[in-house]
Amino acid sequence: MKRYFSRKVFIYILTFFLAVTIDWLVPRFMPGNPVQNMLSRASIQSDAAEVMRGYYTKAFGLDVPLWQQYLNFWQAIFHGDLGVSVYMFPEKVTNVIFRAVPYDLALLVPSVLLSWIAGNKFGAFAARSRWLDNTILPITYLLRATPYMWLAILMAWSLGIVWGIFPISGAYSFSMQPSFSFAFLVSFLRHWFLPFASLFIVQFGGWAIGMRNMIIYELEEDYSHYLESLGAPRSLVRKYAFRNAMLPQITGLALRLGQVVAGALATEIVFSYPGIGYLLLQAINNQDYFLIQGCFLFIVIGVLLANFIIDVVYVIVDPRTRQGMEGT
Amino acid sequence: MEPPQSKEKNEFFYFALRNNKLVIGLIVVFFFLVFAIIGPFLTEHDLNERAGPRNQPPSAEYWFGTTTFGQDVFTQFVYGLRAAFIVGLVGGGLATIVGMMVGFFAGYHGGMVDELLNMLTNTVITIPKLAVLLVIAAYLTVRGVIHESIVIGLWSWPWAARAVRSQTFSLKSRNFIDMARMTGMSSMKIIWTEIAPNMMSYLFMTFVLQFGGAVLAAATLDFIGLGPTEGISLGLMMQHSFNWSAIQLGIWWWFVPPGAALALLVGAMYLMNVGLDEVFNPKLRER
Amino acid sequence: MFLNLDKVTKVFKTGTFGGQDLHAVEDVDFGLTEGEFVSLIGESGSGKSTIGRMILRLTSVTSGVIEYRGKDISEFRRQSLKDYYRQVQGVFQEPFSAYNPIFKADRVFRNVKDEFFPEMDNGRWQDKVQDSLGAVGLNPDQVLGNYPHQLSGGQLQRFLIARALLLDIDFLVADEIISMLDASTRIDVLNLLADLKEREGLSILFITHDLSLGYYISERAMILYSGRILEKGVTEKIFRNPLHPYTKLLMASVPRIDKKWEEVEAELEEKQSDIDSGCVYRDRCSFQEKCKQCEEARPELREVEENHYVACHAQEED
Amino acid sequence: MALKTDDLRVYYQTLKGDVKALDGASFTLEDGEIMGLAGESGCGKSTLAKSLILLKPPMKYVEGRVRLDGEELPIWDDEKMNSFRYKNVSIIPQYAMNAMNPTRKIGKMVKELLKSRGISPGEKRDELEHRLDLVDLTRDVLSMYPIELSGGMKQRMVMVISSLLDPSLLMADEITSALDVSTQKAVSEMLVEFRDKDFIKSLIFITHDISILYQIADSITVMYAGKLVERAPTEEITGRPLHPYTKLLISSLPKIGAKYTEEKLEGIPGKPPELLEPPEGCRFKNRCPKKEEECDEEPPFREVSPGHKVACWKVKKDVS
Repeated sequence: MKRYFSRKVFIYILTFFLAVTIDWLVPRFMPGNPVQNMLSRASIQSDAAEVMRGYYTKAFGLDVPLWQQYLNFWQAIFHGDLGVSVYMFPEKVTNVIFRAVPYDLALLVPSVLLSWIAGNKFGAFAARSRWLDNTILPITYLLRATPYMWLAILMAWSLGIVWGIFPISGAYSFSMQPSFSFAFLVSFLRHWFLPFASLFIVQFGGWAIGMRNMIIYELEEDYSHYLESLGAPRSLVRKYAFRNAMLPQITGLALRLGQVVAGALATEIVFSYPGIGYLLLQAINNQDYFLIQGCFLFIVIGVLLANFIIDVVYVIVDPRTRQGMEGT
Repeated sequence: MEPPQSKEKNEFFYFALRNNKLVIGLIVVFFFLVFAIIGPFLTEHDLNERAGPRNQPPSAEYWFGTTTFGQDVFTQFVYGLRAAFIVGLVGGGLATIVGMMVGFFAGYHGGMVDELLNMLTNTVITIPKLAVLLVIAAYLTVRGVIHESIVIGLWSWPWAARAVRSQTFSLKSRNFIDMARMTGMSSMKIIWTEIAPNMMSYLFMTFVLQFGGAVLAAATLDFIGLGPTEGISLGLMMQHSFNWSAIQLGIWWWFVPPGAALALLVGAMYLMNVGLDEVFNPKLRER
Repeated sequence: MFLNLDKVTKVFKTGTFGGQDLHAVEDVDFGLTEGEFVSLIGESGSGKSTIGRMILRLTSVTSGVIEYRGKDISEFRRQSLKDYYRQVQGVFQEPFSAYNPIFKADRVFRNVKDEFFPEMDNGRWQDKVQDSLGAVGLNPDQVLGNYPHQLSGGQLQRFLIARALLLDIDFLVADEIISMLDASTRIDVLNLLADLKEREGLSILFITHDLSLGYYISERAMILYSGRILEKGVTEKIFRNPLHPYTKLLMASVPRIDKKWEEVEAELEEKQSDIDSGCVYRDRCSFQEKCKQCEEARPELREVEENHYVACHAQEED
Repeated sequence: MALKTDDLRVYYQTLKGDVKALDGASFTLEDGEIMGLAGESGCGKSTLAKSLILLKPPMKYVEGRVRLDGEELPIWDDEKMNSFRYKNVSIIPQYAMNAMNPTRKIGKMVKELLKSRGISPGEKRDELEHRLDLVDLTRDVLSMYPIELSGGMKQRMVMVISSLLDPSLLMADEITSALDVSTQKAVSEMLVEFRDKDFIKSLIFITHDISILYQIADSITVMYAGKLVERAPTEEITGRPLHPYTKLLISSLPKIGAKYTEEKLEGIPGKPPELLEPPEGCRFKNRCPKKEEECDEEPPFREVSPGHKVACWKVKKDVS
């Protein structure tokens, strides 16, 4: 058990190390001088530009040897210092990111969780029903294959423009300031609904299909046949199959939750929803390397944490893994 | 007691042709493939040429209408479809091949080789594809569909590798591998002549999934601006329409066809995959 | 000695992450002379198959040496390994699993040709195939060109023996080769092995869990339990006068069609494989004089009469 | 009379047509009888067991009637059959090693199973523990997951579960073939004890190994290619087999003390017919040393001496 986890932790550390290295390489891979590139994109006044140039040259540490730059980068990370954004100069990258994260959570946590629950229920329900298998399931395949941004665009166009029911841009009305007032809440929810719904629908398809395929395998397992032989009602057989089919789905859920931080890039872009995905696009378009680096660091940490949690959860929910660790 | 099993080819076709999922999936994919191949010959317009008036809805002359720049949407669509197939074939193919290699070697050799390859697989799974693409996008200022496909392929193999590895692992314990070893065959030869042929159906299914995944990944990359800088793709069409406010202007013919084609094509691929699974695995067949 | 095992041990790492050691085979010594038919008898988990696989170089040896005609087989590489397989082959328990299901059964022959006789012209090869099929009692017209699932288990096993005969083997490891076959055909395959031994002077290591089969066919027998040889010797002597309590228990529980199970009050506990020192059998031992030694020291194999060995402290005193 | 089957036919549906795996089985089983069912793989013995409890595709009911304790078993009707399963008929399946849900603790699984059949688990608690003692399992196993048990333990646990509701008929389908000889003996003897203690009224013990049947069965029924060929009390059939197939089968078994060099045993040449299109008449005729013209007609399964039934034309002549 100990051995198992220490090995896992080792892999995670290794991955983190690699990811950070790639992260560090991003601006340095750029042809030319990253600071120059960055500033030429950001159209700012020349005296401000000088201040920024001085700051970034120092921040990137381009005047010290590469290995020193690399070590400095690690040091900065451990101090929680991710530099200053160009695009939102002179704000700290960490602040910019922390401002975006709540929107991601608000959008993705409900859409992931609800679609997971609904999709699994539906998939289990549809499995081994010839009628549903031939009517509704093909639609879920289509949903799973639908590009996020396309569904988002379709909904924005139909529900937003043609019927004008929902606003299609931003997280709340431009005329408002975030507050805990009722009016703000209504505005927030109205802006939230379309991105949420488009994410929910596509993911619903994926979960439903995954569950349907898994449960069919489980229903053909020996333990299911044994229960049937002993006259157990369909509901019990299905309950067991469902529970076992859920195990891989839990992995999927954790992986997906890990990507919550990454946001739903395409969806946020369509709706100009100010989460990390949208932020990342702005950063890319403005060649704001510190912001890009910061976003990626957050994404990687999220993914790694989620993976680690799966490993722990799995040991708890599936006795088979526990046995494997102790040897037979 | 089991009924006698027969693995003859005609049995495969018997079930294949009676599997609605497989048949429908194949028809849809085939339809798009034909469209992608002959489509460009049906249009007299060039990709970016100003073919006619701006923002024309579909008509007899402009089947899918025109863009804000007066480009013919149908022309872009058929070329975009071509690009989608290229990404699927190259990206999905590459992912399958790399995944296959890694899976074969990890599964067959086990031990240290397995540990190391596993570590590599896990690492690649965790590092976001976007990060790598960003580096590459920054590096290659001129990018084509092929570049994009290669990057996608090189970053999507881990799932295939995991699947192939576990299959190889179970095949390895069968006696026919021992029989081959007892002729002094090299492990390479055993992998290629004994293990791989047994997994053809599985590899093909893996490829079908990877194809779909690569097409969707490419569409997302194109949409956020990390796609090809030259040519057209279905993702780029959506990006352009979005950037030029097609939503607000109601130019639906610009963004509906590319997304619909993607959903149908990839959905058909997934459907095909499940159909194939049912054909190869009698337990899953409809009852 | 033509094949010799000297203190051969196999330790497997168990648990997904290699936490524990499993001593599958421990300090096994035995030898085989040319043209001998020896049975290795043990229950599942006794390590009998592992010994076969180690001799066939399909599993590595953890410690100890296996020598074939005076050469350490672990040192064979490429060409020398091929030469080894030219002389030593194996057939396993499950007939269907020995064939690649998507190819015709004759592919096992073609593999042999490709690897060992690439130069031989096809006509001569066909003759050779016919000869060896004849030697195992198969009619070439009936079996060639078929897929494995079209042949019966007995036919498939004969087919594999024919494959081994294509090479000029002098030693065959037969690992439970008839246990999956139907009663009506298994005895014929067993007889075939004995015939081959007589006719071609093959040495055979016959691995089985079935005492009666071991008795029926072999000259010498070894009783294996938990990776250790507990008793070995001339077959008749072991059967007539089994000394080790485990051998006795086996004799008592084999289902026989001529005698009912005696009222052996051997309530069997689950096997204890985690004994680290002392007699591996002590927990199930029915001997009253369960002496201190059994707890502390592993009994060595001793010769109690000519060509009859046993590893039991209780037999040491006299 | 515990069980009576009448001309039971169950086929397997395949692409090429119906495989006649069980082609007319008629026999009766007395109260308290342990019937051994022997035959080569593919002879239909497992099909017989499965069709008496869970007959589902690709299996297909063709015809025949089954009565258990005087009541008709609606084996062709999955729904109606449900009330009989477990309570009246039960099975220890071939796959006993994988029969328990890997992610449920065993005790919990049993509880849920009982509840689903409308039986209060509390009521059965003592009985369950009592039976665990009988098969030499500690009560801890109830709080364990199946994977924590060894193969032999799982086997015994499934025996306890399957027989918990005291079914009239229990079927054990090839449960000893994967076990070591010592465990084989223990498991078989436990089943006899189940019968002696009246947990079950009668038992059908299916195996390809006649020697085990000789040890525990009251009667032995031999099947060949989907048909019953001989049925008689154990001592009678092993001592005086009448059907040529049974004779050859028994004489091919090596006995301890028999040696190749002294007494060479013989197998049965040839192989069983394809059941897709079985030959007319006696199905053993192509391998039979006594084959004659009349064998082209199907021999009836008749009683030749009290309690001894055989399906062979030649036997009639021998007896009369």
